[in-house]
Amino acid sequence: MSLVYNEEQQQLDDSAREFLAARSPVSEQRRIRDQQLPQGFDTAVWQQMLEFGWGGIALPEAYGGLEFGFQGFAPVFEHLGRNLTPAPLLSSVVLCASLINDVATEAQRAELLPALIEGQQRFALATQGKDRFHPEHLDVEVSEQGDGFVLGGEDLWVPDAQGADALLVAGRMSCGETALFLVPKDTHGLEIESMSLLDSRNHARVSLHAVQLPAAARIGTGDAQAQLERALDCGAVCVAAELLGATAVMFEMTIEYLKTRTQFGAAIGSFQALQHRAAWMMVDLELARSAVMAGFEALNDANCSVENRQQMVSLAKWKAGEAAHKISREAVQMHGGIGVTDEYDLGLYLKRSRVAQVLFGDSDFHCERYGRMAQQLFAETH
Amino acid sequence: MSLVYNEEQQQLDDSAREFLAARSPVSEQRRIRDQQLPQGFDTAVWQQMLEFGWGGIALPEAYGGLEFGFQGFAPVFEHLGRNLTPAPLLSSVVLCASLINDVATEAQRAELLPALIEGQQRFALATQGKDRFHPEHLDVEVSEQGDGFVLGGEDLWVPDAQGADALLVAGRMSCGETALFLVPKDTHGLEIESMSLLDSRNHARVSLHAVQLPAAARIGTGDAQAQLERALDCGAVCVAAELLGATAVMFEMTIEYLKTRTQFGAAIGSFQALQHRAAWMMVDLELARSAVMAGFEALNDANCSVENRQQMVSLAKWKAGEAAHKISREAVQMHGGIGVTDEYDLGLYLKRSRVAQVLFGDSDFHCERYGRMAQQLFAETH
Amino acid sequence: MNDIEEFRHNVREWLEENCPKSMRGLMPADEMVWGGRTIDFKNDDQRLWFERMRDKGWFCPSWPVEYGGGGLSAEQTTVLETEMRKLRCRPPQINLGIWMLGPVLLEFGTEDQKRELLPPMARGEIRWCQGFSEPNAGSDLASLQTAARVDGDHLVVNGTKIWTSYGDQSDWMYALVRTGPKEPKHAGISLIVLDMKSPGVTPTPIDLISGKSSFCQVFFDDVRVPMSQLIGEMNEGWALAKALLGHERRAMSKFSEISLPTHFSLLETLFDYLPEPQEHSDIALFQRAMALRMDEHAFELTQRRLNEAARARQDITSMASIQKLVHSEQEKNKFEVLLDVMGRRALGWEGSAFSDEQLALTNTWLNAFSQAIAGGTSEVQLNVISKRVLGLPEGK
Amino acid sequence: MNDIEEFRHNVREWLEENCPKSMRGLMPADEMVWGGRTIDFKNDDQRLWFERMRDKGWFCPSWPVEYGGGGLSAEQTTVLETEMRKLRCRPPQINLGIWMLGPVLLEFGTEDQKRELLPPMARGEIRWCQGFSEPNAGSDLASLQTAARVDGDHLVVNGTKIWTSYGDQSDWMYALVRTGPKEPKHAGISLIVLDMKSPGVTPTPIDLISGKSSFCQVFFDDVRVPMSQLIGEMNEGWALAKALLGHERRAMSKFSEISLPTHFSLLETLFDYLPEPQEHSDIALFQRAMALRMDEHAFELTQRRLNEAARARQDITSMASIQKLVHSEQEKNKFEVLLDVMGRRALGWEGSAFSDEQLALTNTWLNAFSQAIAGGTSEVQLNVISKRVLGLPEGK
Repeated sequence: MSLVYNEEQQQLDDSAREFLAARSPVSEQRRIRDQQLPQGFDTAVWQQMLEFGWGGIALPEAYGGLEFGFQGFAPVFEHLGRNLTPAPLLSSVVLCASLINDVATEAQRAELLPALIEGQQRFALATQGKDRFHPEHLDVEVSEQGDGFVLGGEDLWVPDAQGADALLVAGRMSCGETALFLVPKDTHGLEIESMSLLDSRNHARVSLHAVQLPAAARIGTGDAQAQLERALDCGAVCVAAELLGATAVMFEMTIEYLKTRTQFGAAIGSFQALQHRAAWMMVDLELARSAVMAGFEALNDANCSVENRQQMVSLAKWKAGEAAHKISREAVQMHGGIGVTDEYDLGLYLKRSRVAQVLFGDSDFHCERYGRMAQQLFAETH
Repeated sequence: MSLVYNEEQQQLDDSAREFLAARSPVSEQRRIRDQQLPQGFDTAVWQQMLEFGWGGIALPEAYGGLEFGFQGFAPVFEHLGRNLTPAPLLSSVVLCASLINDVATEAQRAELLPALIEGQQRFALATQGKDRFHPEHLDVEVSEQGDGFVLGGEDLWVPDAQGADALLVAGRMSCGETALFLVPKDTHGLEIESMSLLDSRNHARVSLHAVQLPAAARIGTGDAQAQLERALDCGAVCVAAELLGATAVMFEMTIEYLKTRTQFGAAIGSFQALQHRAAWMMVDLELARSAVMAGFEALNDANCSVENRQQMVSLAKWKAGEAAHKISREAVQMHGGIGVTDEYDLGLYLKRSRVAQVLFGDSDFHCERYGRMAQQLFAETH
Repeated sequence: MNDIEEFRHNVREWLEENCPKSMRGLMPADEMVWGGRTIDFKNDDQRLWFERMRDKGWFCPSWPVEYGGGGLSAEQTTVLETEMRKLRCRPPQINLGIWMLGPVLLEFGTEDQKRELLPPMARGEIRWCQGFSEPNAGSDLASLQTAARVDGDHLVVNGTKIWTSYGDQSDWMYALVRTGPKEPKHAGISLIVLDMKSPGVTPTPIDLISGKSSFCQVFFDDVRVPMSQLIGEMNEGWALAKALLGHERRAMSKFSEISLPTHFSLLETLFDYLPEPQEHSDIALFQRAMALRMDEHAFELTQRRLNEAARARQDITSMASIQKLVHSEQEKNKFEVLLDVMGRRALGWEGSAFSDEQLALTNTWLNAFSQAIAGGTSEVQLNVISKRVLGLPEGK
Repeated sequence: MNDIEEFRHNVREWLEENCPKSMRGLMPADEMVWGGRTIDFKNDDQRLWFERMRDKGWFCPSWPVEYGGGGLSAEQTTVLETEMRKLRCRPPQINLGIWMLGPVLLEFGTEDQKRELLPPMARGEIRWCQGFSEPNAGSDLASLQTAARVDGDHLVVNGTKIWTSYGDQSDWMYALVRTGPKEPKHAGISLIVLDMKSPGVTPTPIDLISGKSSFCQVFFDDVRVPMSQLIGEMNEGWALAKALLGHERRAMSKFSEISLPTHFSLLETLFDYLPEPQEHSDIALFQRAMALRMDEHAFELTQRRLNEAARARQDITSMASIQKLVHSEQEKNKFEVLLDVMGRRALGWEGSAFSDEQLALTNTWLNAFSQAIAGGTSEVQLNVISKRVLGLPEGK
């Protein structure tokens, strides 16, 4: 494994670049926003992604996957970020399908994975309702009732829940273990309410009012907390890659603007104060790229310890978030008035970046977790 | 009270500027350093300060003071900072004399204060040995023995201890109260060892090995913790003013250098990237000046609550420290090679500033304390 | 009691009698009364206060009576303003014409222009907007390109203006247009006034990243403006523009004095969301927010110090750029850290999943970006500080 | 086995036999061997390794044999370097002459110069220093003023050079001097070499804010240099200087590869002083330090990524400026936060009140300031990035 693309990644990079630029440029996202499509993405574009096989990038060939390894998502999510393309790839594939692959019984895998990979089914993952991200907090309580289960939980924040065929719900069993349940969309007691966030995507508040489920609704057996945290780490790194792509575009737009916009008879990019700030933006972007690549590397490496994985994932999400934060701020400022108009694309990148910075843990969360892991790893070797 | 100088402050400002520039410019500090004078200051200059009455600025006329109020120290310490002049004004007057005035019995005040104001006696304050500043931590334990006391404590850090006539020691009584003791320099069991710090001033490690003192050695009665903390706040604000003065010089040296140093055929001050950074330096300096003035105002105001005083003192020390940190770093960088040579004065300012940033609590300490006080004051009013 | 003290006494008495209680104190944005052809009064108190002040001529107390002003001396005007401030009287109307264009007309207008334009302005019958900025002339205002060519006794205007506040609700505009050659660029600019109802004028509201705004882009398509509406000499409008912008700064500070800011206290939000931080990440965030609050506090003290210095007759003019710079950059910092403090609650755009206050705070964050751009970008302030205040040399 | 593989085999065997075990692995600064008229060997292994490599001609393996080199092909040289790296062999000597001046002499020197200067250089008999920077020519090297006027068959040099490493311990200097008119300034510069024992040469060590240093200022007072010691053409030394500085960058990276850095691990110091932060201030400090560590870690990964990209034959030349910039700025940040972490223990200058490690760390903090200045200031790197990498236009 390496920090530069292998052949498969390079192919995915080429096809994602070409396809998304043609079929899903930013103007399309603006249309989706203005039309207020409830599912928040273009189903035809999503269908095409599935036909490319993106649903199976990291899943076994036995279920129809490509088995490229997790790092295959790096170029895909970077280009989703570059084009701001909304798609349930993260929710249904990276989170739900991976989790099912890690946790489910063989029979469940055989039943569910092909449908997720090919897109006949689309799932969304529900775990948390708190204002702050903590992978170990679950806001769904599970009690056993006869053969089945009763699930209760309020105000969960679930991306792409609207229109999903089922929710994959992580709940806390009375014994303290984490268990996963598949809750079909029409289940009695399941309430899904759209939320309007800065990024105009499909976010929903989900509540489970004493939802009764049969025994078969449980995915796998035993405590699934470790697998859940791993899935959330996968989500964090994919969002980091998305942030990297979005930030790269903000950076490129700004450099281009600095070269073309004139003031006081000169291109504003000839003003040294802006030049130096632009150079620092490039530094942040390059460092973020390295951190994101290393995050994928860690998730792809079967021998990577949990501590090491969490450290590298936190570094990726933290650095991508910091770069997005600094570069978006500079980009808007350097654009001047045009940068704060809705008509210009920069605002769309700014708003999505802000949401993405918070998803799967913000910079403060990841800085703390990186430090905790660094301290543990240090103690082991000293 | 106000944030601009009143008439007395203006007079002190004028005389301090003139006197120190003439008798104690930076070249003198370099001489003191290179000659390694153990007391770390010029006794003739100190004598002159006493003749100006600086020893009595904040003390009652009854003991020979000027009774100008505490804010009189603002211009004096700013100019001490501008010239990097070392003097025991802080240790002997601001800390020890003020504390004696606040805590001592009438007889003790009458005996000690005139000598401190006129300089026949010079004291130094010993309270702490920890690596980090905490006003509530005392590292001297006191036990009562017959009529007298036994004091023990190791590795206290005491400015200006070398050559002081006596140490004013704050210790913890067995009942938990804080008490002050005057320990003459020749006392058995008192050990004073010079320390060589970045600023080449008089710093010493003081240890008290079962020092036996008569009852009369105790200054005042009752718990002196509140007065001690107030005295340390006075020290913090005076050091903040010193930092302000030192930082102002670093800033002025840099602006001057930017105007005169040419490179690539132009004054380097014409490069916009440096211009903008210079403008930000000025912002920090102006904000620091306001914060320092407000710190003096709070200490001078008899009606100021303890919470409010601590908040304002912390703001002063924090902001002066932050400005010193940022501006010293920029000053050295903008000077290029000459800035890192010992021959140039900038390094002396950098090193003293670093020490002053730590004295009486560093930025992290004061940021936390400011927040604690802000929260208390907020709770009282909401 | 001398004359001025008697005047003060009379003014106070009059204000106490005539300024309705509800017209005192800070004014929320939606309670501002804008003068104009059609005035929207929300209640009788607004109308009463407007009409009483208008009838005294006190919308513009220092203007000569013959132009509809109050005819007060400078000293009397100060007394009136002071007494209004003491009673916290709201301005009876907001009118850019009176604050900005009026003083320039008084100084540079012809007698005919003054007689025609000032009295209705002074009665609050015309709502004015400003046409200065252009899409390609931001910080470098003088590079404006909207052209006015002479056609008989008219000027024919083509081009576009941007960032015109309430361009779609105003009656008249004062505008800078290019009537002369591009180089030297300051020399070819003229100041005109025009009726927004003139054929060919199209104001279009601008949506910002924060949503709807009061800003408009105004397009001019062969708009015919009588030559009599040229203010000052042809091609010499730049000097008038500078005078006008001098008034803008004063008007802005008046504006901020009276209007209730969409204010979010850093400390209040912080203590609300993180009253007792436990996690190390939250503690670090709390301290980071506190450091920003300390800087904000130091800036508030700086404003107090400068006011005291001004009262002590010290020269503080050099500090204006610092104040604009620090304020707008600190606002950006404040909202960014508050977003961090609020966590997911700061991500809302609209709807009931968020409180009104949460939505407003997030919206104000987006608006804070504009603050460091509008009215002179932070970069322009930094240029001014480094060159005019610090005396650093011009680049070659 | 083809020829090059056989060569590799032989080299490895020779190295394993001849490179003493103690001459492998990273090298503390005080164990470096500097070639020169008087060589200071600390032990027999140093001497053995020096003499064995010298006798193979492998101080400069790719130079022709007639000038004292090893006469290896480019491919063989790479093999030798690779095998030395694999065995972690230390360089047998450090010599600026071989790394920097030598290649330029080979390309631009006359046959006489090569025969005279290269063989003793290749035997490590001369210690060379560099005379480029001047007190008034920092980042703008070409504005140098040290003058050399022609006097018969000599050049007479007057002026001063600064930041000359080990100027007081070197045998010869290569230097840039002004032999032509000041404007156009690049056109009047020549490259010369001179014996530091020449009358009129006075090297003076420079004290830095961190204390004693290896830097010298070197004064020239009517120093007579034979015309035969002019390298290249008169007044055309700037092209040679640029070639030489190209080698400097390569030499610097070699240097950092082999030398044991005065390294302080951020994490190690942090965990040492704040193993379990309790106070909120300490927790905030801990997190602040951690954020710097994360940035440092991201930079380490960037270096790894660039190495991998280079191996994959991607062009990474544009990243050199970024590496210098980020490294030196991060070093400053690191030491500043470590001072905060150490509290009062970071304030020591000398003496027993502080541990050696504490004193060294504080000293390294002071030295870190120099890093962002020496070898191209951070500002120069930012200029290079913005213009050459990002393609932003030159200012007017």
